[in-house]
Amino acid sequence: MPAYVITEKCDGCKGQDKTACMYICPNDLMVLDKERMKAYQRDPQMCWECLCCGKICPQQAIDLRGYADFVPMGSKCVPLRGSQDIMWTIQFRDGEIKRFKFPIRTTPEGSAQPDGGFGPGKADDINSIYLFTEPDSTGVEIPTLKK
Amino acid sequence: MPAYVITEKCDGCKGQDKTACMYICPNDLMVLDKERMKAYQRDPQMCWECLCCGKICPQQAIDLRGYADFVPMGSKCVPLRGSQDIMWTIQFRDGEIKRFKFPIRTTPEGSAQPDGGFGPGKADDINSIYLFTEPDSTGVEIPTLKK
Amino acid sequence: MPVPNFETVEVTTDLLILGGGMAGCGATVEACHWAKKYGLKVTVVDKAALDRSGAVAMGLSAINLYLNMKGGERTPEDFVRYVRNDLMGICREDVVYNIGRHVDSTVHLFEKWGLPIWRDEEGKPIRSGAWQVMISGESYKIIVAEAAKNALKELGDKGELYERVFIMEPLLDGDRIAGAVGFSVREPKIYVFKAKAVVCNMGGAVHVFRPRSQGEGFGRSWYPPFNSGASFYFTARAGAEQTCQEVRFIPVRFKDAYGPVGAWFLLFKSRATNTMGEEYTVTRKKELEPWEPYASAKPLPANLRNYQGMLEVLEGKDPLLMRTEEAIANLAAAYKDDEKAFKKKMKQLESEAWEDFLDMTIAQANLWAAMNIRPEQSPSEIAAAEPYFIGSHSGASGAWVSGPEDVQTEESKKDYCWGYCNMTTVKGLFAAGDASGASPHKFSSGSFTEGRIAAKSAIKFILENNTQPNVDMAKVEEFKKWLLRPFEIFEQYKDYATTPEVNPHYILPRQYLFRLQKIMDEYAGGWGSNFTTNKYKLERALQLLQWLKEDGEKMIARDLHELMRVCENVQRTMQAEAHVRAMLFREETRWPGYYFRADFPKMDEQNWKCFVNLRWDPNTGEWSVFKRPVHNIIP
Amino acid sequence: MPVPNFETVEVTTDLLILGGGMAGCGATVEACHWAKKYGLKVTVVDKAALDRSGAVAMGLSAINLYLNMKGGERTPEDFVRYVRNDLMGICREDVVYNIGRHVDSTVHLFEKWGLPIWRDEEGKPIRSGAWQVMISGESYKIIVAEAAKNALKELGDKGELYERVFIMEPLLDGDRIAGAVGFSVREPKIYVFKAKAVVCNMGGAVHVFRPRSQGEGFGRSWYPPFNSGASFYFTARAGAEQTCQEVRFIPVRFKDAYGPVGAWFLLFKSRATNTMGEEYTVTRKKELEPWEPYASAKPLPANLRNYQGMLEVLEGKDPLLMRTEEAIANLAAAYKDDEKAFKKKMKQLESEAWEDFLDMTIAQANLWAAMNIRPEQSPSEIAAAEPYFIGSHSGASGAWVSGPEDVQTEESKKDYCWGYCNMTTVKGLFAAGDASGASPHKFSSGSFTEGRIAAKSAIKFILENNTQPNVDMAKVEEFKKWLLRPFEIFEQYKDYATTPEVNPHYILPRQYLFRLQKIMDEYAGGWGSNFTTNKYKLERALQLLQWLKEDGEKMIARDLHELMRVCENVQRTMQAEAHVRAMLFREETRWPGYYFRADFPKMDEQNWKCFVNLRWDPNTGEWSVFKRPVHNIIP
Ligand SMILES: Cc1cc2c(cc1C)N(S(=O)(=O)O)[C@@H]1C(=O)NC(=O)N=C1N2C[C@H](O)[C@H](O)[C@H](O)COP(=O)(O)OP(=O)(O)OC[C@H]1O[C@@H](n2cnc3c(N)ncnc32)[C@H](O)[C@@H]1O
Ligand SMILES: Cc1cc2c(cc1C)N(S(=O)(=O)O)[C@@H]1C(=O)NC(=O)N=C1N2C[C@H](O)[C@H](O)[C@H](O)COP(=O)(O)OP(=O)(O)OC[C@H]1O[C@@H](n2cnc3c(N)ncnc32)[C@H](O)[C@@H]1O
Ligand SMILES: Nc1ncnc2c1ncn2[C@@H]1O[C@H](COP(=O)(O)O)[C@@H](O)[C@H]1O
Ligand SMILES: Nc1ncnc2c1ncn2[C@@H]1O[C@H](COP(=O)(O)O)[C@@H](O)[C@H]1O
Ligand SMILES: Nc1ncnc2c1ncn2[C@@H]1O[C@H](COP(=O)(O)O)[C@@H](O)[C@H]1O
Ligand code: SF4
Ligand code: SF4
Ligand code: SF4
Ligand code: SF4
Ligand code: NA
Repeated sequence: MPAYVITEKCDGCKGQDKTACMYICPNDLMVLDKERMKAYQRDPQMCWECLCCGKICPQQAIDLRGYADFVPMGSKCVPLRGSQDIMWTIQFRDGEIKRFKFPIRTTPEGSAQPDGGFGPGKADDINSIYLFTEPDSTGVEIPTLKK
Repeated sequence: MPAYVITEKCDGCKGQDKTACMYICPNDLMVLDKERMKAYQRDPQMCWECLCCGKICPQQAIDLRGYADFVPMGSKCVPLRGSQDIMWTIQFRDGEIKRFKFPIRTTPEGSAQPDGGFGPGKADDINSIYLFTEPDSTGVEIPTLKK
Repeated sequence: MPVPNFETVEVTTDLLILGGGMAGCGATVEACHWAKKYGLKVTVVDKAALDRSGAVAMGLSAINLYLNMKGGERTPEDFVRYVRNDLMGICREDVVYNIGRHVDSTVHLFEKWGLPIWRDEEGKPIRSGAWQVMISGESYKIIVAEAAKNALKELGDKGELYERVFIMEPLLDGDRIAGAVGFSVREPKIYVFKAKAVVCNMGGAVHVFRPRSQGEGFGRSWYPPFNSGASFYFTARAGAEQTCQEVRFIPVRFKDAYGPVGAWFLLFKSRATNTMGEEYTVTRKKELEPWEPYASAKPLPANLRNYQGMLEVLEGKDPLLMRTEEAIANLAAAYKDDEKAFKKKMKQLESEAWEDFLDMTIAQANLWAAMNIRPEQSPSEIAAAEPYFIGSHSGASGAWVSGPEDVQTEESKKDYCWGYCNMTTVKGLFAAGDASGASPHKFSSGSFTEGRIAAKSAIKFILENNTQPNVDMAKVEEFKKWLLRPFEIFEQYKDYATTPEVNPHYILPRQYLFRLQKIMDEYAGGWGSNFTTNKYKLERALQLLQWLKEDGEKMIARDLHELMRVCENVQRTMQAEAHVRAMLFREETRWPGYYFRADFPKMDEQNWKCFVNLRWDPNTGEWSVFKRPVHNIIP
Repeated sequence: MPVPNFETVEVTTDLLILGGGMAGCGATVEACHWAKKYGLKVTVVDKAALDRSGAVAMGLSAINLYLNMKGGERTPEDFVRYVRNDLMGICREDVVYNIGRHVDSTVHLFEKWGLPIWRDEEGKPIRSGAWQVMISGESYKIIVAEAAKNALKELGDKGELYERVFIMEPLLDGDRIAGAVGFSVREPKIYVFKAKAVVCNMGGAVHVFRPRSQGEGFGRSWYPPFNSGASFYFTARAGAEQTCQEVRFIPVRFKDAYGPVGAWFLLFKSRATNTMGEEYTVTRKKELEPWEPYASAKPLPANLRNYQGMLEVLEGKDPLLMRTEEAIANLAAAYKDDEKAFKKKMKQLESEAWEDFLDMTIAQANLWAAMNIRPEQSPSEIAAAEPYFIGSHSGASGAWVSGPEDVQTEESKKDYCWGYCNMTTVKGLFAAGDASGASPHKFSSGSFTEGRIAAKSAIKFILENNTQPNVDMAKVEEFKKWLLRPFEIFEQYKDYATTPEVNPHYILPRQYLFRLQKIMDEYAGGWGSNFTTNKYKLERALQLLQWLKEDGEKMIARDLHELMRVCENVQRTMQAEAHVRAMLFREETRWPGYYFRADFPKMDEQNWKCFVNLRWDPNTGEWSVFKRPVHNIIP
């Protein structure tokens, strides 16, 4: 189900320098057509259907249409990603709809501190076997080979 | 090696109603771009590489480029089809060139008479087993099941 | 193009010939003779230009069926025995016999028309094999089409040819054929052909299974990609009974470019070996025991040769190699002591080798050149291609037709003969060439011959049923509506999404085709699953095909060319479904090199030495699958 | 776009981190700490945006490596024994041990950063298997990238991040790495990074082999299509020795959409059966005898599980079925007597089943919906995918790196340890994650950990080799010329023919890729040849790859995005060639479910219980392939 852009919904990220979908696609597939101010997917055959684009789009303008090679038509998997959870709406070919909600993170966005609050650990010696934050982050002494 | 049209050589069959290549392609792949007065191959993935187009082109404007999937580049198979013979120029990847000439018909173009000169044969009875020109064209009596 | 404003063109005729390939040209030449005699009108329709349409568009390098009864070489009985063995006991001996006894006439006509048949110094045709003669056949189709077109000309305005008209649906008047509908791929016109009898020869079906090359090489099928199962679809949609729909043909071919192997095995007497130099038809003789007595026949049935090669592949001893270098050396060996003669012979053999491909598979010649392969120096890889539906070569799928009255036994008569020769089970509808089943190995010459047989028979039918059947114009309107839908869907939804090929509201014909082929490859025994299937897979295939058909209603067309692709896909899908149903029904493995039912790995003569026939009911849309007896007519 | 007018941007740094995936983010977090301490500069470069780059872009549903030493669950020694068995005796025990002892630290950091790890009521992490813990990992990569970016921020202007810069070639100063060159896919800029040390973590290689879906589904690889072998290419082009290049990984996955199976086998305790209901890992136990003692290990090595499934396919008893309906029923059975509890349990299981795919393979969830599959009601088909090169999962290909000094025996030391931990055989060039070989089963957490190890070690290297190596700008000019060629060829020839994609003077990157994949599939043991190869095929592959490389000089680019495709193809091709050479060298079959050397069908402990290493010489362009000993370090 390569990602596609719903014409009506896309506003080209309001003419910003780079659009959210272009910014995020790990395979560099999203492009802004500056004349129309609409994004488009330039190479469906290379789409991983990771939906990184869809999750980030502020307009909910991106959807998936299952790979034509092997996916019967008519289903949908639509995410709504918040700051703590993601909510999925799944539509079956036969019309049934299911919804699922899963947590995505336990901390506020942006708050990840490199040392995780463990502090630098014994990492003052570049020659030691300790990595940054160890052994505090490990919770036990770092073992070595018993010879 | 889908067929392609060499831009410079094609003259759009001089603006005739239908071009030779459009007329002949058994898979309906050749199209005349009326603005440029140049033909183009519209769907390389469906080309049989039969070269019907190339053999008929009055301008020698059609060539083959071996299927990108599996044909190393650089070879050529160029026909020159006359009224009695066809002459092939084969160019190997390594540069060697070979030429072959084969007969294509033993009679003048247009001369094929349906009865082949055998006459109608015994084909006066719609209920008989004889086909038109038989048994003269067969050269022997038409056998039936020995019961 | 926007939604086309189709004009409806009505054409009324006596005999309608659908397809102007080998069988269609045969039908035309024959029909014109009788039509002239009886004042009837003949109309020929083809999706392409007759000069280069169908399987022989590129040319051929051999005529694969010639008896030379005149020269005392073979008899129709010999031919029946050969075909029967090659198809593991199952063929319509009456139909095969009939083609055999008439084919020499056809070949002699070809030669008169100008087809260069190779002859030796005494004028004897140069045979490659027992049934085959070599030709310089680059212009084979042009020559044959010329005779057909000249025949039509002799009818004046009672001889009509429509090229670039794609035929889709049959028109019926009760249980009798009434004509056909199609459309022009050049102008927005729907054609309604009304006829008293119809001969269907629109070739076999290609691109039902996934080909080995999936990118640009997709078009490089061995059999032409433009034969999309129109014959099957047309006759089946008319309700005609079908036979041998499980008997696909899998050709072993030069790898990738699909150059045929016949000339190499027969003319050049080449061996094929695995990578260890073993000649697998010799080393794997014992593995064919479950398929006796056919495994002891000479020549070994094509599917069993395939099977032996496939066993090599399963064991990883492939690629199989056509030992062209060895074969040429052997043939030139006799001239070794005379340097000049040797050189001349080598030149001749080289030229023959190249002509074989340049006459019928240019892509293979180009692949040789691209890979610096010189056949006198190095071997070439060969491999099993993908499955094809082609009743004229070494497969047998096609319509169930009435056989000749004089070639029946007491028992065969009631099952095989219901009046007009080569008439299907639908009144007035005839089939020939790839369209007609259970009579393989007719090839180009036999197909032309069968076209003649069918046409003569159709004229007889017209004379004895000389009324113009009624055509229900409501059906035509329905068809028109159906043809417009692909354009309308596109117009309605094209702006919905910004990437034209990804849209939840429609599917492109090429995308549909990929989906069809993947289903067939994986569930119905394509190359990707080692030509192996089982009940689970076949039933799953039916489910997947059902969804595909539903989604097919969302195929779009943006011009008439693409509309043709939509229709071709619909044809292929029905062929696919028939194939799956037939394989599912036959609970044995009879043609192991064509397909393997892993859950019934053995042949079962007791229960399955019979035809598997099927029929789609135009009134209910239901399929039925059933057995028909094999009658032994020729000892 | 016309031929771009590339601007050359020079960036001088101390530590250059190539790739900001799992290992790259680990390297960044670690490096920043030490860089701050020593006043060094750290530069991170990625072709994409760190938030969603690499294999974890979509998220993951499990952390597949966690020892929980703190909780007393597993030791690094256990881990080595597990990995060693799973890879049929062949792994770098020192490197594996090193990752194992540090991985818990990483996982604990992840959790602190906000990654939701499933925990039971007592707070114990919920394990699916012995090594795996379940997570709600939709935002896994975002969280990890956040930590890395925050770490860079702490360096002020000594922490730099370049996104959308594609890295291609290494720069060398004699036998020491000096930096890297690449280009922006957004603006016409060539980047020259000059560094004292480089950590390479640009992931594994996908799309070297033909995927099962060839149309639109081409992009649906299990591993991401945007990992094109940059790590292999970069380190190999620098002259770094490579190991286990024959040890591809073939994942068994849910059919077509490639949903992973781990959660089903481990968390849901599902069985997989053939269509006859037979559990093939049980019924085919005996067939593994040639691969003892590894075949008796628990868990059974991944490749042997694959192999048993492949035998089912060869016999036509497939598709294999993941019995999700049975597994869920079993898990819910305990609640049967309490209707409410049962319903609740069923809801929970259903939700977990969907989350598994929605967290990391949305396409599979969509396929379920499209096929009306509800896992609690019906089983799903599973199948072996195509081969991948990925040293972090269950394959082992990657650079040969120096191991930790304290984890060596007397014998191992001289072969495995040449100074800096995770340094390749090129001075100053380090590798981690998929880039580093012979240490599989590290997965996301282990890759991050290895990145940390490599980064710390690289900082140490910089401190001890604190000079800026010389960069030969002539090499940069050469690279620029090479980058311009695809544009120039297009400009020169674009008007030669009227169909843009068929032109004798050039080849499109997508066409090239199809050709590469067909070669690999057919000659190097892809799915299309039942993962089987032999000497003939491998040698033929080398010839075909040689021609491909020559023709690769005719690839065109019409914009920077397409230029990236050109470069990716060149990377994949070198990976392909290394793979073929390694398989050709190893004359045995050790990992039968990964590939089968049909000409050496057995394992040969005597001669081949060793690493196959290879090296491409940057000076001569020659390959050498050779053995390296396997040292047993952990009892
Ligand atoms: C493709 C091919 C075929 C052969 C071979 C090599 C190759 C590379 N070999 S070797 O391998 O053994 O080498 C042969 C050989 O050397 N010698 C031989 O005698 N026969 C060979 N064949 C087989 C014969 O060609 C075959 O048996 C006959 O051609 C069959 O005749 P027929 O059944 O008439 O099919 P056709 O393809 O010729 O004609 C079909 C016509 O129908 C038209 N058509 C199709 N759909 C239509 C539609 N919807 N509407 C309107 N028209 C619509 C087509 O345009 C065509 O005109
Ligand atoms: C795709 C995938 C992967 C996994 C799984 C399921 C699926 C669907 N499963 S399960 O199957 O078991 O279910 C896992 C799981 O649940 N749990 C787990 O721990 N690991 C799993 N993996 C494996 C891990 O993801 C894997 O081990 C690690 O990610 C490996 O880390 P690393 O070696 O760093 O690779 P990367 O892909 O994360 O990052 C590579 C980076 O390099 C960049 N890059 C690449 N080429 C570049 C170039 N030329 N120039 C510049 N940058 C350039 C990339 O953009 C990326 O940032
Ligand atoms: N090995 C063989 N033995 C006998 N006949 C063959 C063999 N190979 C091909 N033929 C016949 O040669 C003709 C052309 O074959 P092909 O090139 O395979 O289409 C057909 O009549 C085949 O049946
Ligand atoms: N596959 C198809 N499905 C439905 N209609 C078709 C199909 N192919 C052609 N048609 C045309 O559409 C009309 C309606 O078809 P049906 O619904 O099958 O009666 C028929 O009369 C046909 O002319
Ligand atoms: N049948 C199995 N037995 C043991 N471990 C498995 C099995 N299947 C998958 N795994 C492990 O589960 C994790 C995820 O596997 P996968 O989903 O196949 O990538 C990896 O650590 C695998 O090694
Ligand atoms: S992120 Fe959404 S709104 Fe912004 S350009 Fe992309 S599709 Fe349009
Ligand atoms: S689904 Fe993923 S690969 Fe496809 S366009 Fe969106 S971000 Fe790119
Ligand atoms: S036949 Fe030749 S000259 Fe005529 S339009 Fe076609 S390519 Fe051009
Ligand atoms: S080579 Fe044949 S199929 Fe291809 S364009 Fe020319 S005529 Fe058409
Ligand atoms: Na296969």
